[in-house]
Amino acid sequence: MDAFLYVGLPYLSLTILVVGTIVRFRQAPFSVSSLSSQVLERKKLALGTVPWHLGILVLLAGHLVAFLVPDIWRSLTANHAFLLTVEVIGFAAAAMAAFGLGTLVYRRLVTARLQAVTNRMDLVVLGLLLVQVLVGISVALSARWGAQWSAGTTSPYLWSLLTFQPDLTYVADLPPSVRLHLGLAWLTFALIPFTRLIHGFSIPLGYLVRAPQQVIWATRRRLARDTARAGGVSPETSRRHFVKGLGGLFAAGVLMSVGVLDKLVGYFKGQRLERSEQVDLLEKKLERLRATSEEQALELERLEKDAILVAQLGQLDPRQGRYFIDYQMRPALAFKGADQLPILISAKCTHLGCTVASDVNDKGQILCPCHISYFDIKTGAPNPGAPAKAPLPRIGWLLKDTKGTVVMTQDGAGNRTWPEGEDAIAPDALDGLQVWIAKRFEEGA
Amino acid sequence: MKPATRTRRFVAFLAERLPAEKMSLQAMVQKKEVPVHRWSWAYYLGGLALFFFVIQIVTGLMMLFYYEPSVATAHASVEHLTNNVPGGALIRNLHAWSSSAMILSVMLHLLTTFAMKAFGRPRELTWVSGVLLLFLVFGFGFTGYLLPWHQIAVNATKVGLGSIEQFGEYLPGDLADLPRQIRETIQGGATVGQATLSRFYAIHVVVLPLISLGLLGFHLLSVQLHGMSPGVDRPTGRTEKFFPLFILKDLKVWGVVFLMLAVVAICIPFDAFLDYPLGAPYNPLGSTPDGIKPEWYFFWMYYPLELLPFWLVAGGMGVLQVGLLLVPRIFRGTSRKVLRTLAAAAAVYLIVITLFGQAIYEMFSGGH
Amino acid sequence: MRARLATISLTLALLPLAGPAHAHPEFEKAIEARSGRTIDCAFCHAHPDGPEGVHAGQIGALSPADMQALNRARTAFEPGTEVDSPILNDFGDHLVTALGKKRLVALRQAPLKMVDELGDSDLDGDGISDAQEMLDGTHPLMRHHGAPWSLFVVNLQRSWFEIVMLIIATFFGVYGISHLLRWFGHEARGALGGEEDPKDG
Amino acid sequence: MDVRAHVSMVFHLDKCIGCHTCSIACKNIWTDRPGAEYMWWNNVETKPGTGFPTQWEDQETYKGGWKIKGDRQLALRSQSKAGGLFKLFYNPNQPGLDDYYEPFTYRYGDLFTAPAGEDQPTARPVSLITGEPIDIEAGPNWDDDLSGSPVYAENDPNLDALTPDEKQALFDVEAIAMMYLPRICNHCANPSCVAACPTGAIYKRGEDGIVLINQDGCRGWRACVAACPYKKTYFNWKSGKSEKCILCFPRLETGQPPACFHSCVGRIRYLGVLLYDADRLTELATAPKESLVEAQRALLLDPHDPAVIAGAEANGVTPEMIDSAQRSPVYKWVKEWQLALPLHAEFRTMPMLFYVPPLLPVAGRSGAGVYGHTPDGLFTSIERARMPLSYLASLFSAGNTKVVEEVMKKLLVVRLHNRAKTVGDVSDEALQRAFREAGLTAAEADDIYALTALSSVDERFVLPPLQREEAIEPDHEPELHKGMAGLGVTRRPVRGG
Repeated sequence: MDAFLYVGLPYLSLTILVVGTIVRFRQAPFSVSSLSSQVLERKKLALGTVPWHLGILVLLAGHLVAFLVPDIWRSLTANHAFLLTVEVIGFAAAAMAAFGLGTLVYRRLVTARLQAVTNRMDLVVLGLLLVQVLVGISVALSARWGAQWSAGTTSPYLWSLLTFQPDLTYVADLPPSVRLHLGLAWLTFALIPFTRLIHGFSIPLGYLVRAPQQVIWATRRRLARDTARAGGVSPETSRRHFVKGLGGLFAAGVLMSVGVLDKLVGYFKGQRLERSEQVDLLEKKLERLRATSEEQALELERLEKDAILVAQLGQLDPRQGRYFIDYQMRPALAFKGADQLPILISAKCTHLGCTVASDVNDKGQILCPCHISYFDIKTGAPNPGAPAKAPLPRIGWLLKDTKGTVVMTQDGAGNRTWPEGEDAIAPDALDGLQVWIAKRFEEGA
Repeated sequence: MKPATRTRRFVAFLAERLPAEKMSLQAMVQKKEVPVHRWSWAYYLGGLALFFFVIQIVTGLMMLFYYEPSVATAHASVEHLTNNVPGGALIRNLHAWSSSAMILSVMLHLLTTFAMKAFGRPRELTWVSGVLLLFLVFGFGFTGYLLPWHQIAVNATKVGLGSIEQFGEYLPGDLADLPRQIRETIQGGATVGQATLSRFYAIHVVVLPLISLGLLGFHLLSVQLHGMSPGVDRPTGRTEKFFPLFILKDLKVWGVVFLMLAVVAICIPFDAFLDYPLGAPYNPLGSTPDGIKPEWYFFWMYYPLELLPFWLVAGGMGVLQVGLLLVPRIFRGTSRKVLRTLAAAAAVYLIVITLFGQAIYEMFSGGH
Repeated sequence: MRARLATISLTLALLPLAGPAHAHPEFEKAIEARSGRTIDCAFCHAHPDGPEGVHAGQIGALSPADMQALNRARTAFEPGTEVDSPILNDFGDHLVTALGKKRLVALRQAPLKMVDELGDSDLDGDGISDAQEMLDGTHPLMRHHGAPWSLFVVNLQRSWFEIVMLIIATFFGVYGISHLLRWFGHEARGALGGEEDPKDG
Repeated sequence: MDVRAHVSMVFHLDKCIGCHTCSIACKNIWTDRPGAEYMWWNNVETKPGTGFPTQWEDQETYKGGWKIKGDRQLALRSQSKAGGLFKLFYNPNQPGLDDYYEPFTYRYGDLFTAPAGEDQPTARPVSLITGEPIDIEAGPNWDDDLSGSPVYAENDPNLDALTPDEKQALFDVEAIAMMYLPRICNHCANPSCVAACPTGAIYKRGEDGIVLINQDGCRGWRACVAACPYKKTYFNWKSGKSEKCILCFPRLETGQPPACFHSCVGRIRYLGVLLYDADRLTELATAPKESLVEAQRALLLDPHDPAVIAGAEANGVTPEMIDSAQRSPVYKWVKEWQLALPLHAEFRTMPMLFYVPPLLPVAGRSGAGVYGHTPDGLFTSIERARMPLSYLASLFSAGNTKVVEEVMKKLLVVRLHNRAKTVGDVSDEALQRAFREAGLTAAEADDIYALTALSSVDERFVLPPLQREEAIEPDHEPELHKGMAGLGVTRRPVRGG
């Protein structure tokens, strides 16, 4: 739940906020407006909107500073006088905002003319904001000096979100009111694109710097001027564009080649490796060569010999399989069964050929991690409903005693023979026997 | 129908698709115009794919200077390229990012072309060659993935090739063994090994590029021959010159895209998104690592494969492939509005399965 | 023969201390739970299947000299000892050096606490500390492996100059093309002189 | 010299009969929709009167237009730049709905559906906003023909310029005089609404000077409503956007006159092109109050002057526009004959619509109930006019009575000249003296007479089809520039959430 409220919800609502805002501004710019109702009712509006906006702007600015520069903020608020000032300002702003918002809600509910311009979303927004401000005030009252502690709790939490390494530990221990305040904030963010709140994104700061008069020409004046003057396009302008164009491309080319040439040369020249690096590299290659040669040796062995040693029976384990390579150069697993005799089974998943893992679970199954098939090691059968349908083929084996005499065999189908008689195997000598695989069991399998 | 008329009709068909009278530089370049409307951005996608393809060729060639295609050395050479060669990591990264970008733009190109009904007469062959190019691009992705020869790559290839064998279950009698034989022919042996690496290397570096160049040439030629499809139902008021107006605009887009690609390639190694980066070389005795997945661009068929019966998905893929090739025939009479809806639905499917495939998979497979 | 005997006796003597070799499941689980990324033994070990086995980087394949190195590494109980264990990779060695074997064993059940004691080392030099990489489940020895966003930030800071130059170059290029476009527009209009309606075709 | 063209209008007030046909034509085309019912882009006021919205001319209250700050610097009266941002939340200078009127309709259905009863069924008035029954207390022309009324006329802000005696004379029951003043947006050359708009959604079209509000850009901050001294931008309470007269640009672009022009039964309107020098705007807008009319005339350029023509061509003014400017009736009224005057030039917005002040209520003299038109009393009759010149000067010449007097003299001479021709009781010598004093020639008087009384629509409306789309096309994507086309509403204008 926490993960949803404080990780899922934030990302969800910020995504909604960003995408929704862009879509709204692009697709329905006409719908973006402050939706002022001053023309319909002005007295109560003046009493409500001014304190509300001033209060909430101060509050938002405060929240933003604590979030953006938590370290500076923390060191500043370490000064008690500063902290006190900040808190007092915050309280005053919150009181103003709450009063203003209350007035706005009241006004909207009681004024007949305003009903004509009130939709459900307006009410949702007003209600949500009111609750949020009140919760905020209650946070400030119940968990004092929020200006200070927020820098160590909520700010890192927000940063962890922002850097895509969400860390819930910061919010886990916060008091319920703070958590509610956070949750509501995320909810509010998500609502912005669908409500009048979107007008907050059109704060016209550009007004401070723009020229008083705005004249928009539908035709390009200079072009028109040139056309008029030369009875067509002025060759001068045309040439200027051409020169500028070539100049731009040339500059880009020079920059690129300056940046790229040395890197290209460096790439092909390669780096003279340091000794240690060279050693590492050669070691790695050698190791791979060794592994390859090992593999080829295995292959050769399988071509040449009729039987190959897998392990001492004593080395096998009922819970932990031992990998070996079967006659077809495919991985296989060896276990010790409940009857102390070996179980040899192919480790190549019959679904898509992944190598099956070697750990046996409580049900006596091994797992293919690719598509989650559990195979019973005794029968090789996959669990019902598994992607793999066919059982893992069992592999036949020979048991040889230390003298090299075959004392017992089992073929792929599970048929056992005791060439020396069943009595030839002393139960206590089992661990000393060697497990072999034989070509004759695998051919045609 | 008499053979003579059939031949004549075939010739007429070809003549319309490949009009000789238009095969002049003047007709293809100077006179070509690009319609201007609100879907015009879609005209950039094919060019973008081409651009990424060029990047792939350049970076791929550069990597060939260091890559050693043998089981013993492939991984070490890639590691050497990444860790020791100046700019090697960047080149490899560019190759990786640009491959993803190429596949993305090819897919988008397909969808928008479909939505704009740009496959209509006489552009059927353009569409068909485009679909073939799409298959090739996936082939590039599949073969290229194996080349670093690390644990994931080899196992993923095993899985990919393994699915061929599954067809055997649905074939009768003697044919049942055919898929296995096909598979072993592709991988050059009973298991994925040196032979597979050599073959994939050859396919990735020589065969596919050659075929793509040919197909691409044909694709571009027919695009130039027939010009840009109007793309919208209403007659478009304005057009602009293809050369040099649109070309230059194209170049502009390329420039910006290259900037973005370069920044991404410099700053975010592609490996960072993988659970298993270059990591350990392939170890035939090691078990398959947990949770291996193909690259994102295979998700659209990987997750259905995981969740649905194989025969259903395999059949669906077959139908889809044939259907894609036959699109100009099937959707001859469909309005652009309907096509647009279909394309949007396909896009939604692709986006959802690519982004949330894992979550969906976990939801339905019982949280493994 | 003597060397072999020595090895066997040493191995037997140190067997009780071999515990950390089995620490990896907790370690893997903790990191996977924390980061959502799957990792394997190769995070710390020389071999991705862990220390036990007969392959390169596993105990079974060690030469006597390697065994001695291994034993030296296993006796590095206190932090600060430089170790070069044949079954560990550089990060594993670094863990032993930084924490000491004792602490490492003690932290078996809570592997993530190692993070606090790792300091701010960064073995692969990718700009993300090893401790952070442990938390992220990304490989501390691979320069190109890291949390994408952190890597982006780090690399952006490292190559900001190149990127700025790239942006400038692109800007120039686009500027050039734009002007060429306009030049062409003028030329075309001048050349056509209105005889050709752009709406044609 | 930055020569620009401007589509401009002249209202000949002598011919206005106050029938409101123009207002109705405009309303039916543009503002007959929810949220805009109370807007009258064109309205006709009775003067003296308080107008619409009530007392709009009182800039002490509404703070519209420009003021001079320091050394001939222009500053908005309504807000400073920073203050403008502060007033986003609440604008104290914005008129409320009660300053206009609550739009209403009648429940006509009641007339048919009322059950049988004792009384005659009535259609109750209901508010168009709330839908509830209301008592109508005001309307857009509530003071129609009520000149002399203590409620309306006496509160006319222009009367402040009058002496108590003049006021007394104006309101003598027997001598009551009034005039009609049709008003639309003045499409000022120095618009204060544009300067006040925080988002920059209002703009002036460079090619023809029409001032428009980009409806997609408008964010409803309402600064323009407060800043326009003529109160000709309105806030649509439903869509949350400001709207104003668009000079019927869609009609102009297809070669048709504006709806108000087209429907005018008195044919009082003249529309044509003016060329003006945008470089001199600031300099002229800051002229001393008494010479503001002079300044405005100086702004306009002679369309026959080769230098001006060259400048216009250089600025991309099309040959058709220049040709229209040379044949412009507006130029004749304003500059050649200097008969048409700007409304309230003291607002310093350089309004580009002009008014020929009415002669009839001025010269008309009650006496024995007949109007006397003897040459002897010609100019003294102006001084003894029923509607004091200072009142007209307050309206049309920023209080400078001399300007209005000159106009009156010219208008009188034209009348005298025609009386000499048709009635023949004016001596030639007196006529010549009158011409000399008014500074007019007989030929000019003929021209004035012809344009006033005999002109056809082709002489009153001289404007090439603006064909803006074609003008744009070579360089612009018309699709992309929809937002620059005034209302620009491309979807149903519903109130945003």
